[in-house]
Amino acid sequence: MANINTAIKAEARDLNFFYSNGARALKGISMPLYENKITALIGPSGCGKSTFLRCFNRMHDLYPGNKYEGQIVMYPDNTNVLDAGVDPIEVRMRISMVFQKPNPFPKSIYENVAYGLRVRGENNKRIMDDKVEEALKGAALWNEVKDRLHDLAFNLSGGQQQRLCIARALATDPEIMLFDEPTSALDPIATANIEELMVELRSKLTILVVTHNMQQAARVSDYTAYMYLGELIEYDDTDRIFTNPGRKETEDYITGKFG
Amino acid sequence: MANINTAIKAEARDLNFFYSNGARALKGISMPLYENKITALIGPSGCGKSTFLRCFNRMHDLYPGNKYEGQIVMYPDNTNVLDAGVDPIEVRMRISMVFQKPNPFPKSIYENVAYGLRVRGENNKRIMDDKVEEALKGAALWNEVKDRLHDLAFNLSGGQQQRLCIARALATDPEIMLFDEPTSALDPIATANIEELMVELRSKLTILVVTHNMQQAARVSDYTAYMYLGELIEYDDTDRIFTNPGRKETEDYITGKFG
Amino acid sequence: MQAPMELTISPRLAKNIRRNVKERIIELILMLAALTAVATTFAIVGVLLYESVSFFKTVSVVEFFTATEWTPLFEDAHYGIMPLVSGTLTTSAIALAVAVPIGTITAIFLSEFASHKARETVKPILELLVGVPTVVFGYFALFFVTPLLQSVYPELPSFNMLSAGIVMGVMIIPYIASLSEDAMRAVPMSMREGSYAMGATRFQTAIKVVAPAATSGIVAAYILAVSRAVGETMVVAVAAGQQPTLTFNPLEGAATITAYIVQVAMGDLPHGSIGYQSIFAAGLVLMVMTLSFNIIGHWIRKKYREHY
Amino acid sequence: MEHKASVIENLAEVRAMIKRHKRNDTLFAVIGLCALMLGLITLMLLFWQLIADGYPKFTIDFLTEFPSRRAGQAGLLSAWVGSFLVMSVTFLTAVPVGVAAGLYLEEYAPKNWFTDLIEINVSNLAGVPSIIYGLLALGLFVYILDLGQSILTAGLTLGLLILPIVIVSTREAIRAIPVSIREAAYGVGATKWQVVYDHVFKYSYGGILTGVIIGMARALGETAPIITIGALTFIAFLPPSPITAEPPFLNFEWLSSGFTVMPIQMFNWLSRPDHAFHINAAATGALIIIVTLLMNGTAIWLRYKIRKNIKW
Amino acid sequence: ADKIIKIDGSSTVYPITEAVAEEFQKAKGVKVTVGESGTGGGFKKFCRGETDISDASRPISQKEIDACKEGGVQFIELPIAYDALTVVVNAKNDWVKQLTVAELKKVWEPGSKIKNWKQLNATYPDKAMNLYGPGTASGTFDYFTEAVNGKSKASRTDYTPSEDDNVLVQGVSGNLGGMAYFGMAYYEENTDKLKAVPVVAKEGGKPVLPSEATVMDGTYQPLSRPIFIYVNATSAAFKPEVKAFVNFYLENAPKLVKEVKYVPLPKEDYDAVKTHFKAMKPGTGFNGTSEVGIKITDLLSRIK
Ligand SMILES: Nc1ncnc2c1ncn2[C@@H]1O[C@H](COP(=O)(O)OP(=O)(O)OP(=O)(O)O)[C@@H](O)[C@H]1O
Ligand SMILES: Nc1ncnc2c1ncn2[C@@H]1O[C@H](COP(=O)(O)OP(=O)(O)OP(=O)(O)O)[C@@H](O)[C@H]1O
Ligand SMILES: [Mg+2]
Ligand SMILES: [Mg+2]
Ligand SMILES: O=P([O-])([O-])[O-]
Repeated sequence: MANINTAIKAEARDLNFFYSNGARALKGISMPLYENKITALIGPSGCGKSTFLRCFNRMHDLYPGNKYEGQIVMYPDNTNVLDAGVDPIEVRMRISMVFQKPNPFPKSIYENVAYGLRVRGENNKRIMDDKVEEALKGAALWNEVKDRLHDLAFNLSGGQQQRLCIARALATDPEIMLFDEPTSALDPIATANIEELMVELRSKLTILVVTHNMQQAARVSDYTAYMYLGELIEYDDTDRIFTNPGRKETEDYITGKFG
Repeated sequence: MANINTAIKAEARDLNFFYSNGARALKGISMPLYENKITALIGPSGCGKSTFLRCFNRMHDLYPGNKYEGQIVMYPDNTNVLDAGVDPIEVRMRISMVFQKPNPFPKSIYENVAYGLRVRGENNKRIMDDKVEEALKGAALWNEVKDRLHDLAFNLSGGQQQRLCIARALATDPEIMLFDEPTSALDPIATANIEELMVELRSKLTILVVTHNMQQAARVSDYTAYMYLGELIEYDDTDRIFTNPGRKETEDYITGKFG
Repeated sequence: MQAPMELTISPRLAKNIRRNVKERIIELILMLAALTAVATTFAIVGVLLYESVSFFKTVSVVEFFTATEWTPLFEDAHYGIMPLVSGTLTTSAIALAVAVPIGTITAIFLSEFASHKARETVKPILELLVGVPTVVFGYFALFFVTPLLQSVYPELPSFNMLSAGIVMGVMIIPYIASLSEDAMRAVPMSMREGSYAMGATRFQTAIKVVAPAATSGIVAAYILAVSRAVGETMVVAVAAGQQPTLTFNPLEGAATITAYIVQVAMGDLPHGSIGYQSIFAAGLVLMVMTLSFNIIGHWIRKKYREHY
Repeated sequence: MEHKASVIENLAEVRAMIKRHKRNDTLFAVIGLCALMLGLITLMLLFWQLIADGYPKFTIDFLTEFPSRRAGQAGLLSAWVGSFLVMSVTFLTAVPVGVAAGLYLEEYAPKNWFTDLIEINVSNLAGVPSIIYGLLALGLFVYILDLGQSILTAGLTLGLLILPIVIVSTREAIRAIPVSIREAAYGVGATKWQVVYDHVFKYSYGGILTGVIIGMARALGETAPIITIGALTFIAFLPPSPITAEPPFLNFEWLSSGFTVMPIQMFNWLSRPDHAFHINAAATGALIIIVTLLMNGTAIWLRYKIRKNIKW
Repeated sequence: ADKIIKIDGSSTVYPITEAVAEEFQKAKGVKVTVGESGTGGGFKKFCRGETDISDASRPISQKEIDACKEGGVQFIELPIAYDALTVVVNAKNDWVKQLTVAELKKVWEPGSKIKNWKQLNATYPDKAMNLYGPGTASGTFDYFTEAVNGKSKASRTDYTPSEDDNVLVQGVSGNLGGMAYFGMAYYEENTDKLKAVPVVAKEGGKPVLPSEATVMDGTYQPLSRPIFIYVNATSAAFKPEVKAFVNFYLENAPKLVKEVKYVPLPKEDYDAVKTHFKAMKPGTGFNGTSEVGIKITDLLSRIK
């Protein structure tokens, strides 16, 4: 599945991260994200998967005292996302995120999807309608909700809510999408839907997904990174990782001997 | 490991349980607990393990509207624990429980262990001291805390707190002890300690333990029950369950194909 | 590749700057609002100190704290605050003697014994007691409670600290009950389950586990109640009598600091007179008293917050 | 078999002991009920007394008549209008400032000594006796700022008085909003203020409103600070109307007008020699309690509705 | 802006002024506010020019005259009724039949140590004496101390003072040994709980109960007193509504004063006061001191 010709969309370079309590949660991680590919992050609980993911859209900036070291460079413009001079809001407009538990706003379905556009100052109703429809279609939710766009989002099922959150993230045409265990709160059928969706989305953008479910990583991703205790132990084609891992630790984890 | 000669200490008979919202969380479960054995309950999240366990000491009585159907009979006195005429307090004095997250009282270590005795009206300092020491020794905590018995229990580490909770449960000489995922909040070393302890305790009493960690079930238990969606799918010797399960569902779960 | 990127990014940067300026301004406005609280405190302390300084130019601090008579408005003026302090402390002590046990028992009852539904209905009703204008309580004390007490103990004068204190106590029961109940409810269910699983009864669980676990919240409630009692005005002004007397005998009448202030304020005291200044000096003492209670309460809450 | 016998013997002992312990349960339940009833009964008694005394005045006329020297004709018109106008000023000052302060403290304030100072301040202000606010108003508003004994002075005073209540309830309402919602909003590129206004504020205003209503109910019954600013007056007219027929249609003269409010009018009537006035006072007291009850009831209902509608 | 007549001052006079204000508002539609800060408090505002009229239950004092001069306020002094300060005891008190002024002085003078009825008179029972009286900002207090103790504001301090006369009523009615003094109106409303004490002006004189008759005929001494309103002369001259109000006041005083249970002046005195007001003669007939037992016409004629 891997393809050496693919362009790199973003790249972590010797990334360290420290929580405000001084804990070093990431230890010198360097890793590429290939354009229009899905990269999966796996590893035991507490290894730093979420921490790493949240560096990409500077989520850690929301809590005082957190510290980044190193770079995350985005291409083609060579912007170091972590640079203090780069506005995190700008970063988040380019890199959007889907969370573990669906977290729609207590607003209507329409308003949830439109929110990212409103934040960007878009007010034209026509454009907005189009974009909302497009995003909901992209998130494979349009058919289910097109007749009740002004219903409260809370009235959707868990899987629908998660797709709504994906539509919300999609509406603003991000370059990269981050998923943090996007299916862990969902039932198997909803999970399958979301996985399928991610694979479809790949054609439009670059995806980084954290999962604790190895089967899921194997099913959806092109590349897989295995992390342990804040370190990147191994990064490779998903096929290689799951069939022929280079490191003993990875193998132990994947075969369930450990964790 | 199984032994047909062992006496039955307690037995669920066609047990149904309904939460106050009407949800039927247990569906006709019948299962024995052998005396001086460890029985493990496994199954995917939400299958009703905790619900079943908490029937044994009538914990559900604390919340209005819950309903039991069927029996849990204790031997040798043939008391049906669930009988409306049986005082839940009496049941809890015979069947004690250790919770998922250690929940010591905001009191001293000594007072935590002494609590059950005080509740029973015991006030003799000499007897109390002896019992507390004995229980702490039984929970393998004595050496670590004997010099600071009057320290606040909150100052102990998570694993120590959990052992304190075991000591607390132990101090009153229960006939059965229930453990609800007793190690899920603990690190691996503390987990190993607790597991060892359970095995030791087996000689004194009967144990029912819920765990989501199959390795743990395999390591500590004599019998294992696999539950799914409120039903008891399979009950057997632990060895048999893990090597040669009778049902396809059990096998899928144990080999990680599902869940 | 580089050049066109520049073009797209610079307008974005301009937008960033505009956005950031707007964000700053908003933050500043919000901060100013938060500073109003500080400003209010400073204004209170400032006004009280300003007038008190003039007061203490006439009256020595030593006299203020040691003299045993308080008659600033009479020709034979004495300026000893102690009679007002004794009245304040006595009425507050009576109020607490009523409110602390009853409030705490009510809280335990509501949190551990009453059904969810009963609690949700009763608590708001109880909280209504807080909304009753305190004047009403004042006249209730004078016209209802005092005669009631007099029928038991005929020697009791019409104005006495006992009846004012009792009514004030009833008035602050809801504070103690409601806040202590909140504190007890915040005790995690796992703690209760731990106790019940040991075979404890409700009463044992409530007294031995829940109440001790909620101690900090309960004590904080007491402290709030103390500062309410100390600062309560209309009840004591109406029912305790307004004669400054250095006594701790609840069967006598006496004036409190608050009663003195409102009594004087009811007439229009000329700005700048010693009488006018005296209410600010008395107010300063009151402020210092309640402030110290509040700080103790704050400290207790902080020290014991989230132990579980 | 021996084992069985010992278990059963032991059980009998345990049962006897449980019975003893349960007696304490019952005893405490009874004591607790009595304690609870004490508060409730006092409230009922008070309320019943006021109603029984004041019921002859439960008429429309009582609300549409001005105070009078004749108890039978005296009404509450100027008092309730005064209360309403004072409350309006209180609302318009305390709510924006309090909510803004709450938003700042919860969403913006860095954790340092300075915000600690503000925090301690707010919690202290909540415990400052109302009469001290009266002194503040007397010294600052009446004399230094020369606002006189006006609706503005009274409104500002009560506004400051309930400010801590508004701040605290704002913060509590805000805290109920999960981090995940904030992160979701930041995640699509919202600025801080957009997150705060579009989400934090909008989802918490029900809770804020609850606190505001409770604060206003308290301010409505406050007597001491109003007396302290010296507003014990016979007022048998209404302040100038805030709305006028000619442009600019708004008139702010009412702010500097003299006024009376319900608790003051009640106090005034109570101090009359003629007992007929005490009926008026009782009716006023009952009315204040009823209004307070309605306000608190609204607050409780709101809280209930919010809890029911929004489950995070 | 709306015309508002601002009145403040004596709580004794308050009921009369309030009654006039009410009728006047009904008749003329002019707004009137009436405060009750006590005579002294009222004069403070009056002399700062904040009020148009000040109610007073005693004549203006020298200090207040000076303050008014400083504030550039000229005033017209108008007696409008009589009040009888009433000394009251509990209705169940069966031992006090009368009190001489000397006895009252013994009780109320500064430093008085009388705390028990027996100390006052050996024939009285051994009963604690609880004292209640008006607050120090009130004219009633000033007048009583002047009339009884010989010096305005000179009083013992260990009694329960209240600006709210009802509180005083409650105090005496709840204490068998209670004693208080206040305006007659409050006594009249509470005759079931209180007993008025006949006062003997001079040793050997006759005890006199306060009543309309004894006030009018001048026998209730020294506790009957004229009560006043003081009108800001500038307001009276330049604010027609103030002038109209005062005229209305004097016109309706006989009826309204009686209605609120005070003693009206004789008709000829009202005529004299009206004439006096028409002449707009500022000044006081008292020279800044209180006088006991003066005739209205004499008083008015003193003002030059
Ligand atoms: N806010 C925080 N402050 C300090 N340490 C934190 C914080 N959040 C997480 N950590 C620590 O950082 C490490 C990495 O946490 P992280 O949440 O990234 O793990 P994860 O791999 O996502 O685990 P999981 O699968 O459980 O989500 C852990 O040791 C965790 O305890
Ligand atoms: N208080 C409750 N009211 C209603 N339903 C409940 C309640 N508690 C649990 N349930 C439901 O009952 C079922 C069984 O829950 P239970 O907690 O026993 O599962 P479990 O096997 O212990 O899962 P886990 O491994 O996650 O602890 C679940 O579907 C759950 O949603
Ligand atoms: Mg994670
Ligand atoms: Mg469970
Ligand atoms: O209010 P006074 O009449 O006593 O001054």
